Amino acid sequence: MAQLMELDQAVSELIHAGDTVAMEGFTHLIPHAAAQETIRQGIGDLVLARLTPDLLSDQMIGAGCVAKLIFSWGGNPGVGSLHRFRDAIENGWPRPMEIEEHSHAGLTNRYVAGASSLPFAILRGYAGTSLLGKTANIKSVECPFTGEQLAAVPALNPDVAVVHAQQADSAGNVHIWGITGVQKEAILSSRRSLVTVEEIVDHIDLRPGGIVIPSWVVTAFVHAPGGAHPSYAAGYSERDNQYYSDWEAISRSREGFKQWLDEVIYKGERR
Amino acid sequence: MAQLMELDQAVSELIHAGDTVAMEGFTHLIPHAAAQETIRQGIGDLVLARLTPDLLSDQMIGAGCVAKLIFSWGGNPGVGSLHRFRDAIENGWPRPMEIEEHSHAGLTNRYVAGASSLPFAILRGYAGTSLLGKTANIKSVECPFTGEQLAAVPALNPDVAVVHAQQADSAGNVHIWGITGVQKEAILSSRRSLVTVEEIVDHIDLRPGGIVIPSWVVTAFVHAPGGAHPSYAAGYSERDNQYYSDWEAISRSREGFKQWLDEVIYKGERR
Amino acid sequence: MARRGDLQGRAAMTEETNEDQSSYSRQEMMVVAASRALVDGQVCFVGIGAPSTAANLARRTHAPNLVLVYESGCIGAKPTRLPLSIGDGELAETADSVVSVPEIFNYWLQAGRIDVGFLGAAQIDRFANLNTTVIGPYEHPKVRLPGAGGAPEIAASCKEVLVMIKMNKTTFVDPLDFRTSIGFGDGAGSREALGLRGRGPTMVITDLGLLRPDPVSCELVLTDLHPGVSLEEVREMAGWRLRISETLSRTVAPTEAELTALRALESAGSVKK
Amino acid sequence: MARRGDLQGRAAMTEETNEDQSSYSRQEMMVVAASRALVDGQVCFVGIGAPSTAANLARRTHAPNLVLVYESGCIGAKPTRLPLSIGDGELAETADSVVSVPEIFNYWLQAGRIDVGFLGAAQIDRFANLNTTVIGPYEHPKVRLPGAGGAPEIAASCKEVLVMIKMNKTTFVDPLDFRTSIGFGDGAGSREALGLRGRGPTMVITDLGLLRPDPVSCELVLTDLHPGVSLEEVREMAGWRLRISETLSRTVAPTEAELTALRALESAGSVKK
Repeated sequence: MAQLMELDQAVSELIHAGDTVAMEGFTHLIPHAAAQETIRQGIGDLVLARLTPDLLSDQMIGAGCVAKLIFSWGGNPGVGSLHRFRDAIENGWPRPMEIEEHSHAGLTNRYVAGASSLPFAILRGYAGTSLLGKTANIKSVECPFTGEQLAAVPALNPDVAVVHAQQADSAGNVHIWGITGVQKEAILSSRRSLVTVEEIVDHIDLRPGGIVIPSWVVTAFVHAPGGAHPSYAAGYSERDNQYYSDWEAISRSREGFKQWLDEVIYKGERR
Repeated sequence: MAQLMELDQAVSELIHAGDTVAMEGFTHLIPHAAAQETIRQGIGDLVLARLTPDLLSDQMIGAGCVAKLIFSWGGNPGVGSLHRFRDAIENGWPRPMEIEEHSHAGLTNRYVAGASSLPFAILRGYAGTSLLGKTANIKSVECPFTGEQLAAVPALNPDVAVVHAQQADSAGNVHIWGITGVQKEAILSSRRSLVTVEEIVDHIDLRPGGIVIPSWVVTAFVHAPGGAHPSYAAGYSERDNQYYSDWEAISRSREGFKQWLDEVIYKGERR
Repeated sequence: MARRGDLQGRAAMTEETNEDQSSYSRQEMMVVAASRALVDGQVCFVGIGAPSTAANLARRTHAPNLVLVYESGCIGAKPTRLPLSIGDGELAETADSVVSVPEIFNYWLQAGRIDVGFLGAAQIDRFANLNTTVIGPYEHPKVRLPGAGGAPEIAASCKEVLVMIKMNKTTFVDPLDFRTSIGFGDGAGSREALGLRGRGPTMVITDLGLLRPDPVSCELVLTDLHPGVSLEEVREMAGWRLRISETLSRTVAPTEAELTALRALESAGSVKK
Repeated sequence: MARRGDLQGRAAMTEETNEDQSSYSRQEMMVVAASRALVDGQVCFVGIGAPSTAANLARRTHAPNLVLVYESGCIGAKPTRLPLSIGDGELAETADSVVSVPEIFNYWLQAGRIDVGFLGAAQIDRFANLNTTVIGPYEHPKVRLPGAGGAPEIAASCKEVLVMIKMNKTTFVDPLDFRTSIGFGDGAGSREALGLRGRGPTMVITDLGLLRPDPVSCELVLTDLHPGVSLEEVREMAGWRLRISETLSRTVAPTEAELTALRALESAGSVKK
């Protein structure tokens, strides 16, 4: 059964240096508060898995938490480059960062295999691309019925999944609606899971399009209203587009980023 | 885009002798009206795919429509045997019937592969069972990463899927809620699809737990209130438990069944 | 002299519990015994019939936090009456989550998230392998049974499996006519060789007594006799020379509370079980 | 004498349409041309930026029944303003169905249900292969770009692909620094050899003109010049000796209605594109 915790306790109990951490939220419900708490606690050497490394990943990478990034698209959506991500890959700053690169379909299916306790998943993917030679985690497999060659990716089974959701009930059953992305698979593929929520409710009143993740596959849940900011939580908040725009200037230089890190993460209030 | 049709027209246009027909509905929303219309029109030599052959299949088998049955569990739920199914397998009456037998997990994954346009699916299944030798459609495949052996089943891509749903809007977008079973996969794996619905509504008001299947993957939709009877349609009807009980006596003898067929299907009103 | 010890123990025990036996049926004893095998908080994969009754009885007695999962996709169902089919509307209405059939098999059962799976069968052998497919040869069966349903993967992937089966000469057979789902295969090491993740059947619950696998050989051993059942009766029913535990116990008869809860559940239930 | 014919045609056409060119930008011409390439009723897989603008413009002009599918899982989205990200709340709110990311890729994209996929890129080569991954060597890139996202499978599985890319010396290169998604590979027969189901790119829409694959060799051929663009300008921009169609056409300038709809869409849209 899921345990109700404070954010700092949940992060320190569930996320350990060296862990493989899936932080998911596909353009919606991005678990920024938990990621920033991870930076604040200086938890390093992480293997960060995320389909769409965006500001969350840029902040963790710039802060030096990430030893390896498993991803499929890294950018500032609607704005442009991800400067800390680029600086790490182009210049090894603030530390060398290994990458394992996929397509969305490929990385998604790594989670699906993980959630299904299968060692691998098959897909029609990667054919004719240069991605094929860049990781040992894309192979091929032959259909035993037709002889066709398909792409194969291994299961991803992170140590811990971190997601943000709209609601949990007091037992820790989690309620997500709107764009649900790959969060269910992230939780089900991981050994532990940390869910921050906008609101803790007495009783889940299932919304149209809503899914419930039962308490007994969740390790810890945390009341963290606004925990997806600057992304949004449908029904609770709007995307803070200005923050995404502003991030361009903040993150462009190492100095600007370090100042943000110092002011916002280490000394200040999360924004 | 889906076309609105009458039931007799939809069955005659979409289901042809010799077709592979998936009729799905997992204990809920079983497409009885469409199946009985198929009997009425005498469409034969069908390969019938259905996870849970129950009364629907018993009626079609007894009427001689089924040349081959692809299935995983054949019984009268809560009552007992399926006599027409047994008579066909045990005695070849009214015609010899080939069977291809799976577990639920295996047959479900045949649909999943079909819906995904993959030639096969993998699962942890069938290990140590006698099912393995009984069909060429269960093989094994080796994980290219771990060397583990997994079961493999080929995609199922029926000629036509037949399902019952609660609602469609006037454009033919289909709305299903409650136990949704494997209906989405049945539709998406099939070349054509026929959906009977309880009600045609102006606008789909998505229910909690509801899914919408877009009109552009549906071939024909039919207004057939009560079309799941004797099974039920959550929000519209209750399961007719008496019918299931009564079927035991009706179906036990060939004579009893033939009388039912004559009275109810060929001469009478559908019940 | 294991056998003698067993016989002596049995005689003594029979006298102690004889007085209760007219107040409940052997079927009820079986369901109550199955219900007791469930531990509060466990996640239980339930079929229809006696297993569903047992699980729902447990939820109403000692295991209120039992999580019931049905293969129709209902996770955390809390039915107020016994469902007639695994797709009963009430299961969906009372569930924490209703998922698709592919999801329930791939993400929940196969993934090893289920603590206890319940299986019934038409035949069982000495290694607790089960047959629900055919009596007689597969191609020309004497009796065609429903088939596998969810059983092969329940047997493979649940952390443990409980089997419920009435014990008689047609059910306890060796060899099986067909192996629909695996218990311990050909004995020790079979499950491991097949790469199965779950531990397999930990108890076979019958109307006459309980059997458990030998920790070394994995062969079923009679460990408990239900009140009023003689060891001879059980021995006669098994199609092989049944092993008897050196520490054979006598099942505690159903309590008043258990019987009351069970009968309330069944009378609120369905037209037919 | 294909080239001469083209030059003559071009000269004539340039004069005809010159008068309009101050009233719209080349970016607008590109978006309008892309929008025109969509046929009413098609199912279109849309990313963010210019492709999303083009698809939404088409929905507001000649293709009201265009079905927009976003990789965030939104099927049949009908946004009233331009989404800022593929996960914009409005996409989910206006969609016919919102499905999980695994489902959108496995059941919808991979299954070949999408008529038209839109792709952008940092680099394109003569066979319409695309790079969105790195400039420079992969291990030590000069510029690290976002990477693949949905592109490899959009390129593989959509029935056809439309590419939108501004044409200049850094974008039209051969060879690519990295092949993120496939167009026609190494030319005729490449897609078939890889077992790809979709037809591949049927048009490359730029700010200067339109290119289409040669039906035999699959090499890109300039088939249309936008108003006011000279053939020399286009030739200079390509990093290879660009093939020019013998029947080179001049794109029709954006109509008043198209420009009005496009500008309304953009002004109702986002802080940033």
